[in-house]
Amino acid sequence: MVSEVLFWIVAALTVIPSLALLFAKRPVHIAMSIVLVMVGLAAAYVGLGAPFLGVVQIVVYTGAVMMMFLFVMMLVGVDNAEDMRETIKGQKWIGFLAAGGLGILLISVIGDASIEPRLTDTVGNPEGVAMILFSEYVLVMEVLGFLLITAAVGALVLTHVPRLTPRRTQVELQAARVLAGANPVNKPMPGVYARHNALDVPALDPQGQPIEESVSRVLEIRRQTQDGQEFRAQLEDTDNPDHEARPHGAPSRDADTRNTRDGEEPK
Amino acid sequence: MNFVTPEIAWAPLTPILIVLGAAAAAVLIEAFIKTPATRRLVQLTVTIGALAVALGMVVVQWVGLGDSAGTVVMTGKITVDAQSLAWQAMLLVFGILAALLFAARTADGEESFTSLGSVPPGSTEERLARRAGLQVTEVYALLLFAVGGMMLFTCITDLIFLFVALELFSLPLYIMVALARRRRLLSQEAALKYFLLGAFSSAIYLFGAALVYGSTTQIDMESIGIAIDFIPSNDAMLLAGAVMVVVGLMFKIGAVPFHSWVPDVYQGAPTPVTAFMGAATKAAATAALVRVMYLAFYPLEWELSWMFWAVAIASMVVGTVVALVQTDVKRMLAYSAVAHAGFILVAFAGLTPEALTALPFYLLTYGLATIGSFAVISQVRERAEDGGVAAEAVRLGQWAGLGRRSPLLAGAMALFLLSFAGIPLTAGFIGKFEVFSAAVAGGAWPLVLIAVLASAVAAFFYVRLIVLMFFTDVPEGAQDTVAVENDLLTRIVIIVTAAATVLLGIVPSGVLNVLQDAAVFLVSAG
Amino acid sequence: MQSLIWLAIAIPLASAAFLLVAGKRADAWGHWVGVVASSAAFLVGAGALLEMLGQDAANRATTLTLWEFIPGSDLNVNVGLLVDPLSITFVMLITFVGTLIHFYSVAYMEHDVARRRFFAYLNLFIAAMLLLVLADSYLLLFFGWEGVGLASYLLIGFWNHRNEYATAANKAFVVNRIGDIGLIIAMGMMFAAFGAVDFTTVFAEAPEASTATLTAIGLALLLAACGKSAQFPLQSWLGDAMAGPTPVSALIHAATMVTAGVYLIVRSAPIFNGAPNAQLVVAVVGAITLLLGAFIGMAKDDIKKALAASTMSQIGYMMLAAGLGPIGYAFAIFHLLTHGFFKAGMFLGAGSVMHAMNDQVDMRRFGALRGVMVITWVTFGLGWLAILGIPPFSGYWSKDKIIEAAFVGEGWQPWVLGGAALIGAGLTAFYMSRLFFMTFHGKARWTDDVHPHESSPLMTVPMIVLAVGSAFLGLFMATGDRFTHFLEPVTGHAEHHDPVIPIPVIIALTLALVIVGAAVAWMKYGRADVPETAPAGSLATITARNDFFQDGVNRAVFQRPGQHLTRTLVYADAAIVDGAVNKQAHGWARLGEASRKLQTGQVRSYAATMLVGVVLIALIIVVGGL
Amino acid sequence: MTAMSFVYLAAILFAIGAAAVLLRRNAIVAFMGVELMLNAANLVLVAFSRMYGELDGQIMAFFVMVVAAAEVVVGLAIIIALFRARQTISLDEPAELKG
Repeated sequence: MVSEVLFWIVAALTVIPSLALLFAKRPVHIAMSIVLVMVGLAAAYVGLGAPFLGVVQIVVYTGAVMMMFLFVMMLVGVDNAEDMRETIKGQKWIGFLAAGGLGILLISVIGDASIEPRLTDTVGNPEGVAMILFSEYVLVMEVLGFLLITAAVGALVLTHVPRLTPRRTQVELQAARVLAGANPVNKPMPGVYARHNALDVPALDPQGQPIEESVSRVLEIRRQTQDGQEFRAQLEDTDNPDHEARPHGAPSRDADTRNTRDGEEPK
Repeated sequence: MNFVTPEIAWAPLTPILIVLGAAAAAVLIEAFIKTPATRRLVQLTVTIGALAVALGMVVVQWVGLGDSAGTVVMTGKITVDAQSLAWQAMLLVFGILAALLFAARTADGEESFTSLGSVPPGSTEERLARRAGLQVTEVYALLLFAVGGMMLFTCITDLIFLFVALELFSLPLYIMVALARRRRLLSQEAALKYFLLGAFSSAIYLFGAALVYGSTTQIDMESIGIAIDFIPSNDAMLLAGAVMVVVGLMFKIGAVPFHSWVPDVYQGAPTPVTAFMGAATKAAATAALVRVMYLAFYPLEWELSWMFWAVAIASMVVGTVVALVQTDVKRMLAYSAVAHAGFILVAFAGLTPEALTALPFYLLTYGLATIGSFAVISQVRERAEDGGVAAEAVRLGQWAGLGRRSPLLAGAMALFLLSFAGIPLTAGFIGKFEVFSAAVAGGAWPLVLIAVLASAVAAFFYVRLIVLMFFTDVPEGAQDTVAVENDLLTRIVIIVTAAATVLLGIVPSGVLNVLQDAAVFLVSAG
Repeated sequence: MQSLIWLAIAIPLASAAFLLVAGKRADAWGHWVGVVASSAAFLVGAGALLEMLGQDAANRATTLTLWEFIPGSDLNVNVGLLVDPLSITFVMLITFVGTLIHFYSVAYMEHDVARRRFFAYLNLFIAAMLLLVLADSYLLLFFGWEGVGLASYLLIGFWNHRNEYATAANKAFVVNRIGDIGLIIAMGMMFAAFGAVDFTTVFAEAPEASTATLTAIGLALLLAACGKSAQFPLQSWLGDAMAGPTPVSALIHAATMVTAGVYLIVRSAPIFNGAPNAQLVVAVVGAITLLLGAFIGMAKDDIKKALAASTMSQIGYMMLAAGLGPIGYAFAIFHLLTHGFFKAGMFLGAGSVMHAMNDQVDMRRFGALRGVMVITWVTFGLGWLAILGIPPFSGYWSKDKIIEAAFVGEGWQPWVLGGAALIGAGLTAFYMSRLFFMTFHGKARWTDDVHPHESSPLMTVPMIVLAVGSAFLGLFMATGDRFTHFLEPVTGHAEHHDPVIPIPVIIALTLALVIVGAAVAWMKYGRADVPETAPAGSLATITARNDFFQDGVNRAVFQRPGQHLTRTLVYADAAIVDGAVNKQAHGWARLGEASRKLQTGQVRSYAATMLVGVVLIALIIVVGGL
Repeated sequence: MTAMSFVYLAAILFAIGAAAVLLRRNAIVAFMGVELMLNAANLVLVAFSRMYGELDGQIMAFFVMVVAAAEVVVGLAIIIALFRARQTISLDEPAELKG
């Protein structure tokens, strides 16, 4: 005999969440409801004397299958709410009628059956299941192995993208970048020479001009950068009093250093 | 509880083990051979070799049978008897022919399968993959899994094991359907539909099996058959369960109203896959249905006969009538397949012993013509703007004047169509004759009458294609839009199937006599 | 050799397949393969004949079961061959004449690019025709029957790049299908009445069947025979069939295939013997056709069409004889045999003339060819004498017997049938002499560009052989009623009956009419000048020239309704092929369109279909099972 | 209360699962409906196994779980491939094969 309380708990725990399949909008909610159903079923199995199956149910369904569903949902966009309006004419009616008919039919045929429960104490235990599994059903087990291989191969064929372009070394990457006209040296960090360590302050070049691209593009798009000119002014004020004398666009200090390196005497 | 080492007669399972073992080996080959071209060659060799050796083993078993009906491999689970050996041999033949079609390439060196199944159609990655010469050689492994599953399907005597085997051959098919090289969006759509409906139907099958288990406490077919004798046959739960089990199998056969997947999947799948599943799935499902009906539900013959009549008539009528208005060759043949599902179910009337000969023969003739005709379809291609070969030319109009372009190819196609139509001197005629005689022996002559009428109407659309090929001129300005391929492997398949279709039409007695010996089930219990 | 007779079918069939598959490689020598295959079939047949002659007259029928077609059912259909005097006669005729024509064709088709294909079809024809005559059941005969139809279709349309030739081929095809329906119906009735279609069972049980059944079967068989043998009212295709190459006309449309109808009637003798009414219809059809053919022959200027009309008329004689019952069967076959020789010879002669005249067929542009084509003239002349029935040439021995037999009987029948046969003989003499004189005698009316010359030996030798046959075969066979006795085990022994007019009188009358006919022809076409364009002519001439408006009648009776039917079909077809929904498509198509809508492409609808199906079926079965 | 009541419960769950396949446009949700149907069948097997006091039903249910897991792998792979091509997993969207 089965505990009545257990039955009603299981019934509530399975039927109510499973209705989410029909009425909930967000797939994630549905998946979580189905997880509940699976747990409910696991409880039912334990109550029906199949503890091994109960555990397997939790491990396989809630642990693996439903999590896989959730993963795929995340891949395809986790918060897509479904528009519940029916697009196929009459489908809603047909669906409810057919499914309802199926339910009524099944319940009535089950009700019609006259099955006397045999009162035996044999309940499922892992040892008993294992005994039968590996004697009577050993062939099925082996075929299941092939089935799992097939599933794995299938999943790989349909989802695995191998490397299609050859992997490039750092040297090649660098060469390609230079060929494309990129700056060979590192970009300055934001705030360099600007006497500021905030991310939104552009670095200053040796002339003291702000380098706008040293600030993250994200900030730029959000218009959250500071004005570089402002920090330039600070520089002029404090550090380089004779800077004023140099007109805009005059030979930079860069040129000076190069000359120096070339061996000429600085002024 | 002491563990009893199971007694398994392994020998009769050798063909299946060879095929499944080769499938596992094929997966390993995928991992170890890197060059696609070499891999293709090795896979093809392994596949055909394994299937051929398995076929040889089946023949050895057959010869070894002698007067015995077969061997119980494992009580209540698998029984290899003459009937299942006949089906297995047929499936292996289909498998070999399909493997040849799988490996076929166009003049441009293009296969039927996409170069990479995981990237979106038309994307840069797809182009890169194509340029890199990638090939989905996993299809050979999948083919072997499918053939192995189908072979198991024919000899299993346990409803749950049957479910496992059903999935074992269905999963590879779902995947292969999605792998067409051209028109991949259609191919993926077909795979999704096939998968969803397939899973739906196997759930129905499973619930039915559970109900049958509930009402008989048995799950192996013979014990179910015996148990049914001891319970009132109007046990509603048993009947509902039996109906649901049969529905699951009829889905695979493609009978109305469980046929909706057939046209879409036949059209969308890569043509070699269509050829394979058109022939082999139907055969395997029929084999299983025969076993289920003759072993498990034999006592329910009267109750279930209504279902068989209704479904057979609906299939013949719907298949024929809708095929009349099709404009796509593959789709037309798909609806013809639905009609043929009806003809197959006709033979189940009365569950006569004659049907045990008629059905394998019918499925053999139908399968050969199916593989042959789809092989022909794979050879008729559209020509792209730049003169290269493009996708298959499946619009009916594109077949006009094919008889002028390629008389032999068109002639072979005409032969297959005539065989579908059941015209004398083709294998299809003998097949229909046998099936109808079996039904008449079962007392179902009104059903046979409808079947004969349906085949008469069906002849119209087959002949229409023949007329189109031979007596219609190529439309003006369309001379260069169709290219006829000339692939060696495909030609071999076409020649073999055409020769078999003619031979079975003229000298069927040899095969029929063999199948008459196969018309026995090994009944172990009772 | 009798047990190897299947080789006679298999060798040409294999050769045909080989030639079709071999492709261009075999263009240079393929035709010789065809010739060898045909000769081999002849040798096999000759061997079987010799073996048969060594046996007792009573034991000359051998049934050879090749294989079981469909084993293990109530309906035991086997594939077997029947070798008996009747079939071996046909085997000899087909292979002998066929082989000669193969040789002839090597030269005749020399300049045709598709010669290899031509020989493949010829071999196919030989195989199918042998299957037809050697079959031991109506079903197998039917396959041969369809096979010769196919070969004939392919050969008539051999030059199908010319539109009217393709049309001729289609016409022959359609008319033959009408005949085939007769054979199918006959087989269906045999199944219903006797439960079998093999000759042994059917003929054994025929005497017990009711007259009505036998009459119905007989009439259905007659319909089949009319289609194949171009008998009234299905004769119209034969003239057009002359579009095929001339060797084809000689082999298929003169010597062998068109006589298959006669074979069918004679083979079915046990059925017709029990159905006097059906026999009478056969005889009447024969009489009508023989006169009709003769009239048409008188007015045709196309040499091949005139010969075709003559063929029709001569087969009319055979049908008439076959309709007379046991006294006529042997003569029908006898005439068929002699006719096969002289008509094939004359067709080959006509081909030779056409070769010389740049493929012209208008006799009004011939004349005075005697001088330039001596061999052709002599061989054609022998054939001419034979068909006229001048003793001692072949035709006399066979045709005269038919006329005599036609006069046997009671009431109005002998007078009508005999009279028709008698008049036919006179008409035959006229139109054949007309043809002969217009072609070989009189003044040369050649167009400027032709330079007639004798044909090569490869063509003339077969003509000479056939001419020898035309001259002496009849005498040889008729001596001591040799042939009649040979056929007796099959056709049955005929009681001797006296005709209503004494035999010498019949012979005299016939000869007189023949001489008158020939003389008139000589006056009009031999001595007098023949205008180069046909005169307007009387109503009768026009009627005859237009085949008695047969085409018009056919058009009105068969073609129009048929066309409407096909046009609707074609229209529906076009609409469907073009993807447009055809508003007027008939029931099936509309039903199809409607059901097609159910296939919406929506997978959820499919699932709904399935689920509704499951629920309904389960509901019905569960409720029904309660 | 016997284990039979669980069979009724399974019938209801089976019907709900079937309805989800018919009514939900999201391929993943429809697929979860199929999973629910399989679980309902499992519940029937286990319930009968309890009623008959034998283990066969439990073992069958165990097989079904493994099969279902394999099926899920393939099904989700197909859905992902379709999503990559079409950027949607609606069942209504791919409907070019029809008629």
